[in-house]
Amino acid sequence: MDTIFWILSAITVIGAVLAISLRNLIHCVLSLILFFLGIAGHYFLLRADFLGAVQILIYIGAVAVLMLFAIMLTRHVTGDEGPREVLGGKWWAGMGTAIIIAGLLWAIVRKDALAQALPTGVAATSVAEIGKVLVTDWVVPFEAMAVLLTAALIGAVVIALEEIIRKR
Amino acid sequence: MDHAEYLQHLARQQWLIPLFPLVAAAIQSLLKRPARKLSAALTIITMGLSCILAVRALLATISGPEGIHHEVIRTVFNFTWFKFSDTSSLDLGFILDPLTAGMAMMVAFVGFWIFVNATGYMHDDENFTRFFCFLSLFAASMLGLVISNNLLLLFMCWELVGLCSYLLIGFWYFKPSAAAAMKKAFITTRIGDVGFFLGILMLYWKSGTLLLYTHDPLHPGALEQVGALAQLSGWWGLSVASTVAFLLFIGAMGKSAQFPLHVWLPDAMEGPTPVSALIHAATMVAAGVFMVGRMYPLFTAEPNAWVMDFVMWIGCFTAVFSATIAVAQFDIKRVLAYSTCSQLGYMVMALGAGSLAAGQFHLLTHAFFKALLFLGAGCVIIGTHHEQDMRRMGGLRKYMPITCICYVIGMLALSGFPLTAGFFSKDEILLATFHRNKLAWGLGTFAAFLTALYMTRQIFMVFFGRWRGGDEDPGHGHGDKAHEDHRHHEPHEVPWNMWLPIAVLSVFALFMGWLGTPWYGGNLFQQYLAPEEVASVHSDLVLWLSIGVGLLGIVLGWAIYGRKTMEHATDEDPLSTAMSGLFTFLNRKWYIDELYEVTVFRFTAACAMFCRLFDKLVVDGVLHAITWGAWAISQIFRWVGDEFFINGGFDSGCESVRLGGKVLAKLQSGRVQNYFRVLTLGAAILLLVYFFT
Amino acid sequence: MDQVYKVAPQLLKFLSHLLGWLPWIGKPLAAFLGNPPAWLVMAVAIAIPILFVVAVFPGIFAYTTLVERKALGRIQNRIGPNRVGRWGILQPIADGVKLLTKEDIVPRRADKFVHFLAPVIAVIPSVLLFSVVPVGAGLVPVNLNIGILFAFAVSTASVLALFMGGWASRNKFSLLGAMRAVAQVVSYEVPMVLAAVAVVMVVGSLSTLRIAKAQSGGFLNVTNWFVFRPWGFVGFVLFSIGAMAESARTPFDIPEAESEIIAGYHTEYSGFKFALFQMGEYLASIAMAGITVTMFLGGYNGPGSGPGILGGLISMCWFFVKLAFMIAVNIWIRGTWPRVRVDQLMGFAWKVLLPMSIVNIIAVGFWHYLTIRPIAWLVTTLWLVVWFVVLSKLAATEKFAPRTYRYAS
Amino acid sequence: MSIPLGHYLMLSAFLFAIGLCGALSRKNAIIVLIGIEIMFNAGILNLVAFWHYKYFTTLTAQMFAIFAISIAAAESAVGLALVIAIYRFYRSVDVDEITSLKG
Repeated sequence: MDTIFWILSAITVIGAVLAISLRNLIHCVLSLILFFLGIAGHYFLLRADFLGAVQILIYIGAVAVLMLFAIMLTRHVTGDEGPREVLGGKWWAGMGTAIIIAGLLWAIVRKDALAQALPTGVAATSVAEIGKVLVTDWVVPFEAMAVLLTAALIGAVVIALEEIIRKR
Repeated sequence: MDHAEYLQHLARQQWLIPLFPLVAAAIQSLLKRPARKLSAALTIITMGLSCILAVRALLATISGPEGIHHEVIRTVFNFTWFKFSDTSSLDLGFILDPLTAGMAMMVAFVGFWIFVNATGYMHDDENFTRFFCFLSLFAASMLGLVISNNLLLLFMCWELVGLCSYLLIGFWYFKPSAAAAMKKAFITTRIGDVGFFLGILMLYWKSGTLLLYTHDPLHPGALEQVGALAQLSGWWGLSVASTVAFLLFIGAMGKSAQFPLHVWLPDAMEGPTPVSALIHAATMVAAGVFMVGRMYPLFTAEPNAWVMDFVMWIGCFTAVFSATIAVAQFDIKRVLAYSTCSQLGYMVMALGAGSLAAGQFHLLTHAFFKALLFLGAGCVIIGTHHEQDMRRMGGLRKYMPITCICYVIGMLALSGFPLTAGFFSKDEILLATFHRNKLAWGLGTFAAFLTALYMTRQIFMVFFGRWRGGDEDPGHGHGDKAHEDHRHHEPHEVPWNMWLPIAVLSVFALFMGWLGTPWYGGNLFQQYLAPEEVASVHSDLVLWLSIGVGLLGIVLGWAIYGRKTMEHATDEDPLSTAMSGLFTFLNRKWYIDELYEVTVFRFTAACAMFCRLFDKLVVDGVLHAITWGAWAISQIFRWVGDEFFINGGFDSGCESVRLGGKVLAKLQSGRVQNYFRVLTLGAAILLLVYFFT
Repeated sequence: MDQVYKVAPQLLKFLSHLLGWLPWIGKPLAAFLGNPPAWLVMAVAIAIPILFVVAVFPGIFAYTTLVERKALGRIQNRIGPNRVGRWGILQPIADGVKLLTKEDIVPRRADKFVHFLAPVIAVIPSVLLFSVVPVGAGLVPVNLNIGILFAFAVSTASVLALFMGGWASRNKFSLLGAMRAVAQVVSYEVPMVLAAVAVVMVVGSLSTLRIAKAQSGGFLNVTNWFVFRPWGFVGFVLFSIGAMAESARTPFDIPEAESEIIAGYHTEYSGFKFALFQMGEYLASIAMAGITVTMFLGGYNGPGSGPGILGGLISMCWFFVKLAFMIAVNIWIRGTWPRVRVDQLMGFAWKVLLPMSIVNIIAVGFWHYLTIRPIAWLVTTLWLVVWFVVLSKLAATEKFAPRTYRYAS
Repeated sequence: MSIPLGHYLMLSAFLFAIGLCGALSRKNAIIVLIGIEIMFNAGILNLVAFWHYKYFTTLTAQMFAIFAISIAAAESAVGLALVIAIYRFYRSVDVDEITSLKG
């Protein structure tokens, strides 16, 4: 199990690093997919099966595909006229801040006694339970989420359609 | 379920009464313009449902299984809206007591018939759906106001009522006069609302709650603490209770159009006539009087405070003042508008004289016959193709018989003709005032005389004599220019959905007063609403005098206007020929608007002028003096030498400021990522702080 | 898995009996296998389903191509392949050899890495799909409690392969095909998932095994199949259409429409990469057929199926018979239907299938709460029929009428 | 499993930093969005890890994760629509060139 953790972590970190550093946008998104897969693997490892499946379904099936579409709609189709820089002109700013943040988080995590905790038990959550909780205890956030998603959907369509409407 | 539980159940369901129109308004706001029938049906049906609920509540407060109640049945249902902390929370509540039940029934019932009439009146309007949406919202907010057991909830609905009146008065917002009227109504009532809000704040500050009744000795409601509040001393030499009452009354003055703040009400005639009916009878102006009635314990808490006298005199003055104006108006709706002002003055006077029952009773009866009169006026306006000038009417008796009969009934009720609704309620008021203050009573009686006079004048001008609609324009008429081509058409009777409401209302205008007669074992209405009040001692003088002046007014009106009716639209008013100066004075509404123009407006302008002068003379003078001094000193310095320091210093100072501005402007780079970077740095600093502490 | 754990030692024992006859190595091997260590049992238990999936389904794929070619030939009044072996029975092997030995051409300006990766990725989700298809009573490679969700999650990943292939080829037809494929798959995914939701609502579980089990019983193990319920029938139709579109088969094969964009996203593929793409597509189509069978056609249930060795074998037979039936129907539709036009395709998914699937979910609600069966039947059927009529009226943009001849008659 | 909770926390901290770096330093708006998605995922991973190690008896953390994923999906949909709209207007998705709000 430990090995699996290290492999998955390597996949996620490599995927993430590639996703933000590659020149070609499509390659970036493909690495992002690798990253998403690693995260999904982590969820399976942590016994959150449902979340893992949801991660794949939503992130790979929807978000990544959406990004590919966005790239297709905003770049020349072949996509190779990507940014000339590997990391943008102000890479040092981003890098520096990120390193500071990572270092600080790392230090805080190290210092905290909680970090040494090992799993005290294993919980296998069934989907049925999640479903039940979703429509009883969490029904209001659930409905709110439904409204939010609908609003986001309509909003996205309207934003993207704007020009066509103006032309009419 | 025993009766107490049933009442509790009803109180818990009070919110359903405003809910129906509110839902209707919500649905209508989504409807498309052509959905006229659906919209009207929604409004009317939901109002009918509310009316049924209101009647159910009313019946439960009147009698239980043991027969008629002999004390006030007051049931409340309170709940926590949200908590500020563990100890303090904001509670809202609904109330069911005779005041609420009677008022809700009146609002729902009268509103229902007004809505029916509006389907006819607005038949040709293209914004029919919007109109009914506003109407529903108006009714909902008024019903919400009536049932609320919390001053804040009441205030919210109060403001909603104001908003709806704003929207509806300006419904034809493309007319400049309507746009001006809507603003005027909103701003004038807002002046009163300042007082109201101060009153609410003070009440919350002193009593710690905004709930009116709780029936809980541990957490008494605001009105259950009046005894304690009357002991605390407030402002202007009053107790807290009276101070709050005074502040609240200022709000009521704005809403119920009492004397200094009455100016919006006549201008509100710019709205469609059903709106006028709604504002004048059931909702807007009634809200003020109702609120005073609701908070009445505060007013009576300190028996010898001047607040009650203030209330009475304001009411009394408004009653006489508006009645005199009404005598000299030519616009059919404007006469009614001033008459409303005057009748509201009556109600306020009754409240000030210490009789809650009389004031509220007049509020109820007045609602019926004033709605009747306004809807009748609407019928006349429709029947004469949008003519509002009474000089261009006449002889409508022959063309519009049903409207004429109903209108005459409404006029008799308003004039206090014996045995009609207005007679009994007005009599109660005069009786109560008689025992309080003889002068106020005298003025009230005079106002009653004037009421009879101007109503008779109106009847004779509108319904009798010759049809003058074909005549040329009398000059300053208020006719709608858009309907110029309808001018020469004959008037006609209105369709059934317009005359049916006034017919129904006229039945009530005739017989409703019998609830309040003192003749069979005491005043039923007073026993229902305020049994603890001591009934005013009956006085033959008051009774006969009020009958007398009413009849006198009618006879005089007949003598002046009926014996020889107007022949032409250009004819002068007989009163005008007799007393032209006075008549013009009254016709111009005592020059109140002009007075405001020369006082309030001038005062504001003068203040501004003064400020400008102050700025110019004092501030600038001081500055100039300083400058001259500085110049002199600098001359000295210059002559002393050291030009280098001063010049150089100033230059570099300016330069550094400019540079600083430039640098700071760079922060606003318009680049998202820069902001993001700063944000991240901030987060990093926070983390650092967390790490080292 | 549990069953496999039971089977694995027996299999090993059987092997030990077999191998016991070998000279000088036989005895110790037999002893070792007769009393195997735990890791061996586990390894065998894990290997069995993998071997099964890897061996059986590609075999089915190979012969599906043959059957398809033959059947299409017959539909088009040809004979079809008949040269390699009797009735062309060795044709798939010949095809495989040919494709393996062909030159692998990569366009010069193509993105080589992605170009290589795409066909590999195309196969993986298709094979993974089989891991949740129960092929017999209690026989499922992996009994996940989120089986159906897993299947959908995995099948979405196949979009990526199409996209990568189309994009990496640096060819406008490829890219057009890829864009079409992505749009189509994403759109048809939605009604398909919603059609599956109806079944999940009734069964109360996402596990494919539980879903199959819920359809057993009734007359001859047949009458409880979900396809024999009003909502199940509608769901079956919706799901089949969605599955067909998802695996880009005619009439939904516009991503690779020959007459418009050559071969779509795999225009620039040749040799074994092309074979992998084909394989991925066919495997996905077969796996989707398997899931359709599991969800609506009773899965492995049929007369005689049940627990135990014999019942299990019969149930396996039933499953594969049904799978063959679905494949045959697919081929039949492919041979007889014209291609959907590209503008009609999306409209059909969003304006007909999506509302219909939501209506179907509501129908399941009726079915659940109306406990008196005849009434439930009546209400759900009426509800679905009314909506079907309404939606088809709304969706019809053109009126169909007998053709009128202007000059000929 | 002998991996302590801290490993997961550190992993998610690193991922967060990587996403941050991408969002801060790249010019392309889509890569900025990618960075934000990475940060989102790091956060959710944290939630799930805490759930597994500490609060596995309740479903609250999973609910949070589900809602967070949904919100992230909505966010990316709107964000990408904005990117497309911006591209139509500026003919560029370079965040350094979109400076109409410069003060």
